[in-house]
Amino acid sequence: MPTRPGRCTTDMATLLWLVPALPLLGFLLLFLSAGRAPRPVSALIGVGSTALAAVFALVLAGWLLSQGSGVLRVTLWRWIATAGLQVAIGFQLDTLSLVMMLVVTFVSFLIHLYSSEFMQQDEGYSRFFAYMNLFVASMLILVLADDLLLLFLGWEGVGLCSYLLIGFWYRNPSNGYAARKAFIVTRVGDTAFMIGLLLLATHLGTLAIGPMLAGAQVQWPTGSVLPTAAAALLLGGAVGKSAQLPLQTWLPDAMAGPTPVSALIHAATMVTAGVYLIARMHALFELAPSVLLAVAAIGAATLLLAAFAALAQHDLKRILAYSTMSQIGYMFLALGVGAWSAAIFHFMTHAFFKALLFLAAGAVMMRINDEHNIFRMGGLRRELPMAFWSFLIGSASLAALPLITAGFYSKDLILWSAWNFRPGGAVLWLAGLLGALITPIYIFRAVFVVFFGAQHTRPSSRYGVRIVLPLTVLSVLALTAGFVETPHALGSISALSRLLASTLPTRELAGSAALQTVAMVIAMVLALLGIAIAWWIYGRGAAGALRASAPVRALARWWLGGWGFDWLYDQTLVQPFLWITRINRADVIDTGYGALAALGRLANGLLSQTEDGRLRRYAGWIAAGSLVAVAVAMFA
Amino acid sequence: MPANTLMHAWILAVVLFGLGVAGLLARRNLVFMLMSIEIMLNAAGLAFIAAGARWGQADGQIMFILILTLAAAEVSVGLALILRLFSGTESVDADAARALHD
Amino acid sequence: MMLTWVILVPVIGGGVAVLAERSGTDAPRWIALAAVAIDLALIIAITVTGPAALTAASAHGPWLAETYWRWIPQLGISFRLDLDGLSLVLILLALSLTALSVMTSWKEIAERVGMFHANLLWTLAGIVGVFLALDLFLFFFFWELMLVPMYFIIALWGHERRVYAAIKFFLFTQGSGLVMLVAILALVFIHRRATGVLTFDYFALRGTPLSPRLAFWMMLGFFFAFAVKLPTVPVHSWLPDAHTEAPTAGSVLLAGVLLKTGAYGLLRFVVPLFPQAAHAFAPVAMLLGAISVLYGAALSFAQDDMKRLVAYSSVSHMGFVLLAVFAWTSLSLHGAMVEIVAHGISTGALFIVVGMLQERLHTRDLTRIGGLAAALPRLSALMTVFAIASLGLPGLGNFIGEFLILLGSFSVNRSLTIVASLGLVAAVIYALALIARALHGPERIPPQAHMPLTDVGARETTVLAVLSAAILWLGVYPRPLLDAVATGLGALQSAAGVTMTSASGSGAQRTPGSAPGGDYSGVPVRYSPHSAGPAP
Amino acid sequence: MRSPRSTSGRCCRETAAVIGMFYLSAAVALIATALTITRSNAAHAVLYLIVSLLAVALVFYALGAPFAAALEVIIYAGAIMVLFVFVVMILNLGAGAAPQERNWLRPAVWVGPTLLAAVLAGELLYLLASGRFDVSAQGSGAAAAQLAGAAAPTTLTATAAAPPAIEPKQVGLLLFGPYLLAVELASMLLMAGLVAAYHLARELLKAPQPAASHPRWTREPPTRATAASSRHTTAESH
Repeated sequence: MPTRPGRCTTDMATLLWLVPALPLLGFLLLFLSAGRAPRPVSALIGVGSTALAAVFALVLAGWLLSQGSGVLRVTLWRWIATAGLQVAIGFQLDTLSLVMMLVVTFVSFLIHLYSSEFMQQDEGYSRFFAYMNLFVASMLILVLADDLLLLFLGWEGVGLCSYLLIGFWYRNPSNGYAARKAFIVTRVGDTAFMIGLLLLATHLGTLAIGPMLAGAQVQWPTGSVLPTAAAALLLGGAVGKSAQLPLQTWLPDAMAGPTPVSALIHAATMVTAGVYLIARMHALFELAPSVLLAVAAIGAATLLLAAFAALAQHDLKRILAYSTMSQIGYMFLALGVGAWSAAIFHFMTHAFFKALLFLAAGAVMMRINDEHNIFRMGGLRRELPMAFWSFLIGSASLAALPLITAGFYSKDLILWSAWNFRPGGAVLWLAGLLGALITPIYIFRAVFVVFFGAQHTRPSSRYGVRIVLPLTVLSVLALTAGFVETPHALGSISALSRLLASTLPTRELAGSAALQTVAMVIAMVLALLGIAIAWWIYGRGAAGALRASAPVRALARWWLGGWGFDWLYDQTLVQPFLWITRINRADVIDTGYGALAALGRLANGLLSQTEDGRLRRYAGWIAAGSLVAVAVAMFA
Repeated sequence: MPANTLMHAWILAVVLFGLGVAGLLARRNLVFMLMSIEIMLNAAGLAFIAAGARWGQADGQIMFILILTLAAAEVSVGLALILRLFSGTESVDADAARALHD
Repeated sequence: MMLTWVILVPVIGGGVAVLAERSGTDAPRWIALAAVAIDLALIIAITVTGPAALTAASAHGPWLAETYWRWIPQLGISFRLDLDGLSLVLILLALSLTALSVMTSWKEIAERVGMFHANLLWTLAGIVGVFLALDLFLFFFFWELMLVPMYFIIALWGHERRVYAAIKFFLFTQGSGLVMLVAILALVFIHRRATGVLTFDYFALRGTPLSPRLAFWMMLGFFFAFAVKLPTVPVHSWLPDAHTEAPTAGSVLLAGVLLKTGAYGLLRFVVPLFPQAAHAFAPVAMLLGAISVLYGAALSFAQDDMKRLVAYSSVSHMGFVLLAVFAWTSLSLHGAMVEIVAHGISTGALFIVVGMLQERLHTRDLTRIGGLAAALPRLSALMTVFAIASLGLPGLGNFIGEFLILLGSFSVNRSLTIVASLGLVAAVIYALALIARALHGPERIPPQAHMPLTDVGARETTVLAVLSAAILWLGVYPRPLLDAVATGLGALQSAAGVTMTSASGSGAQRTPGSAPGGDYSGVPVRYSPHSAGPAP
Repeated sequence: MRSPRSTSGRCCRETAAVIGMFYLSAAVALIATALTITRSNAAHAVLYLIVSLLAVALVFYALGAPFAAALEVIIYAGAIMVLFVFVVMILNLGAGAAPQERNWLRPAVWVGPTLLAAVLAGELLYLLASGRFDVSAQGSGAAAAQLAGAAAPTTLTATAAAPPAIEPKQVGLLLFGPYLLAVELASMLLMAGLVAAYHLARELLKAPQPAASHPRWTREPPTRATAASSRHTTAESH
């Protein structure tokens, strides 16, 4: 639907490219000031830029919604203009990128506000805000890009920022190792994404998302080799960035970064970039049903793997990391079964309650001098009520506590969509259901262990307003955000799906409303059952014998290591690479040339032996030589 | 001069040359070595003369004359060297002069 | 006529620098900068006024300026210099990197300053000559000329094993140069036998009718010389030593520009002169390129010496360029040019940063240093920028180059392109290894460092700021560079005639036997190939 | 160029005598040479060599090269061998050094050289016999006939007249004709030999330095070290 030309469209267009430009400007200011700016100024720039971006986003949202389902496009300049490829730096705002932009700007504003107090004692204050602003800018570029290459720029930009922020406290080598691991593993995915780009650009001539997808639908028959290959490669990129099987080992280690980083990057925004990519390229994925099935399968497998792994973690942040991996598994499941808007809906709710959980966890740890191990915390609900209540709300939303939490609505929609997916829907639904059971167990295990039971640590003082405000706002959102999309039985509001209908195809769900209610009730019962189990085991400390038994402890250790994937990759990829590079450090080809030179010296040594001053030996050699010469004359 | 006599002349030259080489290699006394070289040169001259006779051209003799001059120059220098060596190492042993090589 | 001055100015500058040494150690530095500045002004003047000076017929060709004299008519050797978009970009890169390297070695080079700057300028003259010469003999003349001063720079002002490195550098390049000479002479004689005209002129020789087997061997002769210079894997081992032992200015010039003469040679001489042979040889060359990418990266990761690490990364980056040249599509060639400029900037900057670190710490050994980010915040930030540029982060120059190369060669050889794109992952590994081992982790400063560690001063910051601005500008707005080389590359592609690719790529199939050089529109009218023959 | 004088009448008698002389002198030469290289007494060896040279001179004469024969006698036997005799006398190599020679010449020493010389001679003989070079009469070739003028019969049969002797005049003409350059070179060679011999031997003719007193060859040879050092000093001084 062409946008109506008019003065207000052009202001909106300028507003559109201002949204990513502001954090970028913030980054430049902080980077060029190179740490000389005083803390309040850095905080002001950091938080201010994201706040302004959030405001502009809201204004844009208001305008776009008033436009009906229009698309706002702005092109800044032509990036690459050679014979074979035309790429422009331009942003487009449709309902999908609007939702993403709103969530990204809003959540990052809250997290920036939180971290302005959380990082108060840290000496790299302005450096932190510089990287955070660069991250928000890259994420916005990724979300708003209308050309796949520009999306790839944002894609790599967020990867870089995640590297810089995970390794923020660079003095500790293990942080550096975790940061490098994150960047390299995501880079493997990015390379697959790049090859996908090459394939698309070569065969479809352009990388601009709209025309390219249109061209693909025209040229490529559904299910043929090219779209399947391209979709698989893009899936590779998405799997890398969203920490899904098989490139998921970097996310748990990424918790080495400061908590606001984990909250923003490794919970709310970056890890969902893969989900956005698949949603944005849904037309291509629809041309490759086998890949869509793979997406669903990967989602289901990852959500189970991560859920069980979260059960065995001691570190509070690693529990949340595995939980993020699991929830993104749900989003992939939704994408796989074609419920595009359900995935985005879950992305939104997940962004809120997972950010809330991380910030609450950060608030807790901040007060008990950075103790991560949950078994060394305990009974903190009286000393840290604010952290307790926000963590509790977050956990409830994560566990999909029926009716009152946002998580319930979004997860239920996904489960319902999975139920309706014809080939293999049942299996996916069961996997989702099992995940829905395990999730409350592991999160309430953390709740009961950390906030209930015997008190181990003496937390110190209260929280400032810059921590309380984000926590409260996120808590409210974690509870209310679900009401934009409710199932039939509960008022069948479908605001979000109608909003997204213009960009994402909708699928009428075959099942009747009654069937949906039945499925919903099953999910409710499971959620409550999970919480009960968690309370029974960890609240009252029951089944101690079972937990201490050898097989359970072995299983726990296996799950602690993330089902052994780390060990597997280390043995099969990392060690061989290190071994090969170490033995070839002196470059075997170079030693080859060295050997050549040594040969020369050896020959010189031998020949100079013959010149030893004995005349008769010379005469003998001359005679022998002439003899040979004559012999040659004889036969030649 | 019948052809086979010329052939015998060449055979003579070759044998003389062979003796010269044997003498050169066998003797350790520098003077004897020089003499053997003279024998070899002479054999070569003989071969040239025989060739000249065979084709009736004087070239052979001219080559012989050149060989003569060569031999003369060579002997003079050789013997001077031998005397010089002798004054140094008191012996005409070819191997005694090994120190000269480096 | 002006083009000869572009070469003469550095030569004269060098001479003056040597003389000026007596009047103060800083005088040669200023003279060197002045010489480069004059040269820059000259080249810009030529580009602006150039086309008008040419006669109308050649104006529409890619040629911006042209100088032509009969040098040795008996042998058909002419002093022919031609400037097109390709050479212009490379010369500008060479001039700017020389200026920057002079500025960085302000404190580093203390003894025999005049001689050092003379050698620097003479190398520059040789390089500019290589980029301009279009007479094969003149090209070879400059090709050998630029080695000698670089040899002295490495041998006299280098670090520990400088003599070994200098000799190795010279042997490798000189030896391969001779192979090229054989190929040049063979081409000239065959051309003479075929057309009766003895000439070394590039345009005339381009059309010589050659039997495929002969063309293949001659192409191989040229390719070997340029592959050693590029460098490509089997013949690359002179590079790490030469770079490690050269002074900062030497390394910057070596990495920034000398490697590019190899790439320029491939573009200008190998494929256009022997299109069919190059097409037949393309799979092997692209395989070598892909191997260079991975092998260079794997080795770069394993090094302990910072300069060796960066040197091997150059091998990896140049592997991409080789892949691009033999893919010979318009995309990959544009990508190659961007990669050349971007590599010149990012690797040159990395060498400058490593030089600064060595000035402060007196060591390049990564096992003995660590955690410098705290002590040298600004230098670490800039080093991180350039390391990230060299790993090909989008938004910085290298990515544009690498992406266009991969895109261009994807349509030609899919599997090799995928193998080469693994190089992106390998690039991350060695770039992050460099940052982690040098900047992060617990602070370790070697005893011989002169404490307290002072962060980058004004001079150093301006140099690095200029470079980082350049690499960012190239990454965000590469169009001026792409447009500058477009006509030059287009002309090369049409000259080569042979379409290497099925998909894109222009030019109809042209049998080698067609009229020598005449059909190429770009040839200036004043010069006609036949008149350039030997004097009657 | 006057054709050489060879009337058919006197040819056969003369030829038989000449051929007889040739074989006799050849035998003498062989024996003398063999003895030269096997004698342990240098003086005897030199004399045997002189005999061998004279024999070869006779062979030259038999082969129709009277000028060469004369030269051989004058220069080779005359001048060069006289030099040898001088040196042998100077170095007192005659009987005095014989025992030294004898232990240097143990039979075992002869094995290698004779084997080598035999193989070399064998190869040369094989080459001669292989007919590669038109040595045989049939291949007289036009050159011989043409050069030798009408007189030489076209085929040299076994009983043909002795090859026309090549007059010194002919040799002289050729020598200063095309070979003029060679003559100049030869003269330069001789000059070089002269200078070298004078320069090297000058040292010995000078008044005896303290280290190099005249009767030194009868004295007990000085220890190697002092000899070397003395030699060095002498080397530097001149």
